[in-house]
Amino acid sequence: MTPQEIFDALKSQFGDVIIDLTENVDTWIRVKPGSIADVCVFLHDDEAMKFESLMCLSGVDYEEHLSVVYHLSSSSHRHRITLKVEVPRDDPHVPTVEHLWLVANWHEREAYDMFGIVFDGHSDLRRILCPDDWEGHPLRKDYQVQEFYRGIKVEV
Amino acid sequence: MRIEGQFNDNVIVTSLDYFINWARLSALWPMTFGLACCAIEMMATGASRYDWDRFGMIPRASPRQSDLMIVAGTVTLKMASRVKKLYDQMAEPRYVIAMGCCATSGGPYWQHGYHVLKGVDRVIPVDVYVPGCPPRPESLLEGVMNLQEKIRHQTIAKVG
Amino acid sequence: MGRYFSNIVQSISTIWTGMNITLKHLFTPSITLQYPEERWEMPERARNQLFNDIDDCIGCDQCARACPVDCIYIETEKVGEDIDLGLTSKGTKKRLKVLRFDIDMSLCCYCGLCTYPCPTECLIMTPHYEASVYDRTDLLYKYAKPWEYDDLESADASKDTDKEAATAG
Amino acid sequence: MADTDTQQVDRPEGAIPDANVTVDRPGYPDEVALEGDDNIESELMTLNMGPQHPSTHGVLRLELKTDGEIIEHVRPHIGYLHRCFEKHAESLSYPQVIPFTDRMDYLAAMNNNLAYCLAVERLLEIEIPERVEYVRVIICELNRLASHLVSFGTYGMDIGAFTPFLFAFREREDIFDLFEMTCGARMLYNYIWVGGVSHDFPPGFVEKCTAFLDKFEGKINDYNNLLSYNKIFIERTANIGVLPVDKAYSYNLTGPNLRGSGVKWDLRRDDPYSIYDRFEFDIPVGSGEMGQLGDCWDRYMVRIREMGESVRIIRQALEQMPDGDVHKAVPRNVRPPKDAECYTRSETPRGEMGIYVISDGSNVPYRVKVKSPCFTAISAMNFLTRGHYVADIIAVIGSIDIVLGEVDR
Repeated sequence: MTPQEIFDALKSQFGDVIIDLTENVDTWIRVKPGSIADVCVFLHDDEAMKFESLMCLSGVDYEEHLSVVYHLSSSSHRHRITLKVEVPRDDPHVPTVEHLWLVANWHEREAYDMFGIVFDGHSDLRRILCPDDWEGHPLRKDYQVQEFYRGIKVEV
Repeated sequence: MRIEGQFNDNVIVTSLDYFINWARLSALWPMTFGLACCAIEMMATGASRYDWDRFGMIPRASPRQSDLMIVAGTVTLKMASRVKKLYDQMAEPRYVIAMGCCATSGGPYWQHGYHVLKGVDRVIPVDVYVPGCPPRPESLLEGVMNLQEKIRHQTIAKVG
Repeated sequence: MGRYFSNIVQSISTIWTGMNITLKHLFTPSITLQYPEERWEMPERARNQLFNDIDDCIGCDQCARACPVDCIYIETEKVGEDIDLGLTSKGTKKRLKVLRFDIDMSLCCYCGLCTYPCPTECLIMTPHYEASVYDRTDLLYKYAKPWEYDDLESADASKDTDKEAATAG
Repeated sequence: MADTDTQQVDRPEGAIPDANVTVDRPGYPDEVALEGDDNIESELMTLNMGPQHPSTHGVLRLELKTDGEIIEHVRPHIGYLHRCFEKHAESLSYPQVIPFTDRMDYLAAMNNNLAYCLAVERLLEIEIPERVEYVRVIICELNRLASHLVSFGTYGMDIGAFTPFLFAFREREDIFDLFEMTCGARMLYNYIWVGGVSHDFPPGFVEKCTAFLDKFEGKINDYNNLLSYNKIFIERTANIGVLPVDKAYSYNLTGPNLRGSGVKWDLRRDDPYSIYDRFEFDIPVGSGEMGQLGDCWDRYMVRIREMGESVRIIRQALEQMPDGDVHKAVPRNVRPPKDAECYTRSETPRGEMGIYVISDGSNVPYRVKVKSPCFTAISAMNFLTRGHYVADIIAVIGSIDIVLGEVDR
């Protein structure tokens, strides 16, 4: 299926929740953050879609808002799609998709660690790359690195 | 043991020095302690072509049995306390080689690497710095020979 | 019980196969390089320690801009039109005094990106790889020779005074 | 024995959701099992493994909850080698990021260079000269050989055989000689550039490479005799860490790990990038030869067989390689269009590496995200090792062939 067909199918299934389809080298579909889990359930289970793997889940800091980007792929139908949700910077909440793809567990932890995006319903939302007592979320554009970590100077 | 200047370079101390230093430098047992890319080059140094057994170096898995710690790779802040702990577990006399730029000073990650320790000498003392990213096996061997040279000039009157 | 013995037989026979391969190596020449005595012949393109031929350097700062880790520090000073700093070996005119050209080899990532934009090809990666030191600060390589400009200035100054003396005379 | 599988033990908080799935422990005769474990109250022991451990392939820390010798739960802790690649990528211009991609998966630096360059080239929409494509394929497949050799050598060492390590590194040095004469560096190359490669092959490369391939092909058989079909090795790896296909998809395990479970999926054939569609090669898959399908031995064997296929690809590429200029398409200024983004994936020796690049129209990427195949593979550690003995963890870690530099980036 082409991204346009997937977009039409989603639009007819979910209506307003699906915002728009953008193409700029890659094609992505914007989805309202509250219903991303439902959309993913449909994409995962529907016979015509059957996205059995979540290739990548990434957080992006767009300065005015944060985004979570889902790259899905289906090896049985050989199609791919990108979903994007936008959440506010000060209180980012997205429902988790780890019950669909087990790999999402770690990807979501990484997005939490790097951007501070909270995935509601996640079973184990801890920092993954940085130590537990790290301050701040490093990949946010306004991140200021802390001066000392456990008595060790961080910067040169 | 500290012999505080009681026997300055007399014939017994110097020959004892020579013997002890020879023993120490001929069997430097490094700890198999790899962190990143340099660890692979360190493995290559221990493998067929470069074969550091020729220098009396036998990698040991435990810090208790080793004399030499080759910090091979990037030390992150999360890892720094572990490196310190491993160093503390080693028996005296112990030596440290900082292999590669990352261990020396944070290397390529010194500028934007918020999670990288800028030089392992911030947590443990380093004897020899080997530059390279990663250093060639020859460079590491040259570093080891430099360390041996350093050990050769030590004296028990100074080293406890 | 049968499985137990067959396991033993299989283990012995497979180890025998492996040992045969190892045994063959007894009769092949050793590939170990006796390093300090023998050295590997470095290829032409070998990328190890950086070296800057300061006599050819025009202080254009392109290498420092290309460096992904900012380990090259250059300080230059403009000179007046009348002062001649000489030519590089390729004939490019030097216009800047290079007061500082330091490379911190403890930060360098040996990527070679700095050597490509160099217009006079004075910054190169050499096949030289033995550079271990006891002190970290020894890895800061200083190439600039600012004292050479002192002579130049005094020479110019003396020339000027000569001129002045001539005009006055 | 079967009872302990289904027995509800106190899971640590945040145990991942499939923790209650039962796994059978194949391969162990029943007499090994504890007797009467219905009545014995068992207490879980926490055991820490790593970050400094000779067999964790780097700085991986595993927190094991064991019931005696049997693993109930594994919790991997990563991040001990988190070198902030994504932060660096946001601070440096596009070509300057390439040296840092080298340092992610340091065993297959060329493949990482290629993965990143493919993404940037797609954003720029530039056409790559024929010769460059061939050079890239040859160099990447050589690096795949080098990477699989390390995997083979260290796996042997983990299991207890030292000789394969020496053999593997001997051949690896030969590959490094080829790389060094091509680009001057031994391990981290910065060779593949956006739109081209840094140097063309030097004179004499083709002959030297062919000579190496001729020599190498015979060695694969040696490896098999030395390690793969060794009875002790088979006993340690067969039936251990069985990965069923549905879990492989759910954990998004890719590359040799997925193929070990019997799925014939290789991006080089199924979603061809570069010029891989021009070559003939097979995709080795696991077949459960020595035990269950998808066990450690299958995953290991896929790598060994892939080496043979890589040799085939290199031979074809060397034959077909046209002449040309390798710097023709290298752009002076890399400035992709504003707000363009793309996600490209390519087959590195460890699986599918995804690079997600967002551009903001400047010469610095706005965001680069790397989906590393090892990251997903290691998240399946708990599933793969649960129910096995502690010693089997080593076999599982070695068989999924992780590089911590890529897991943590």
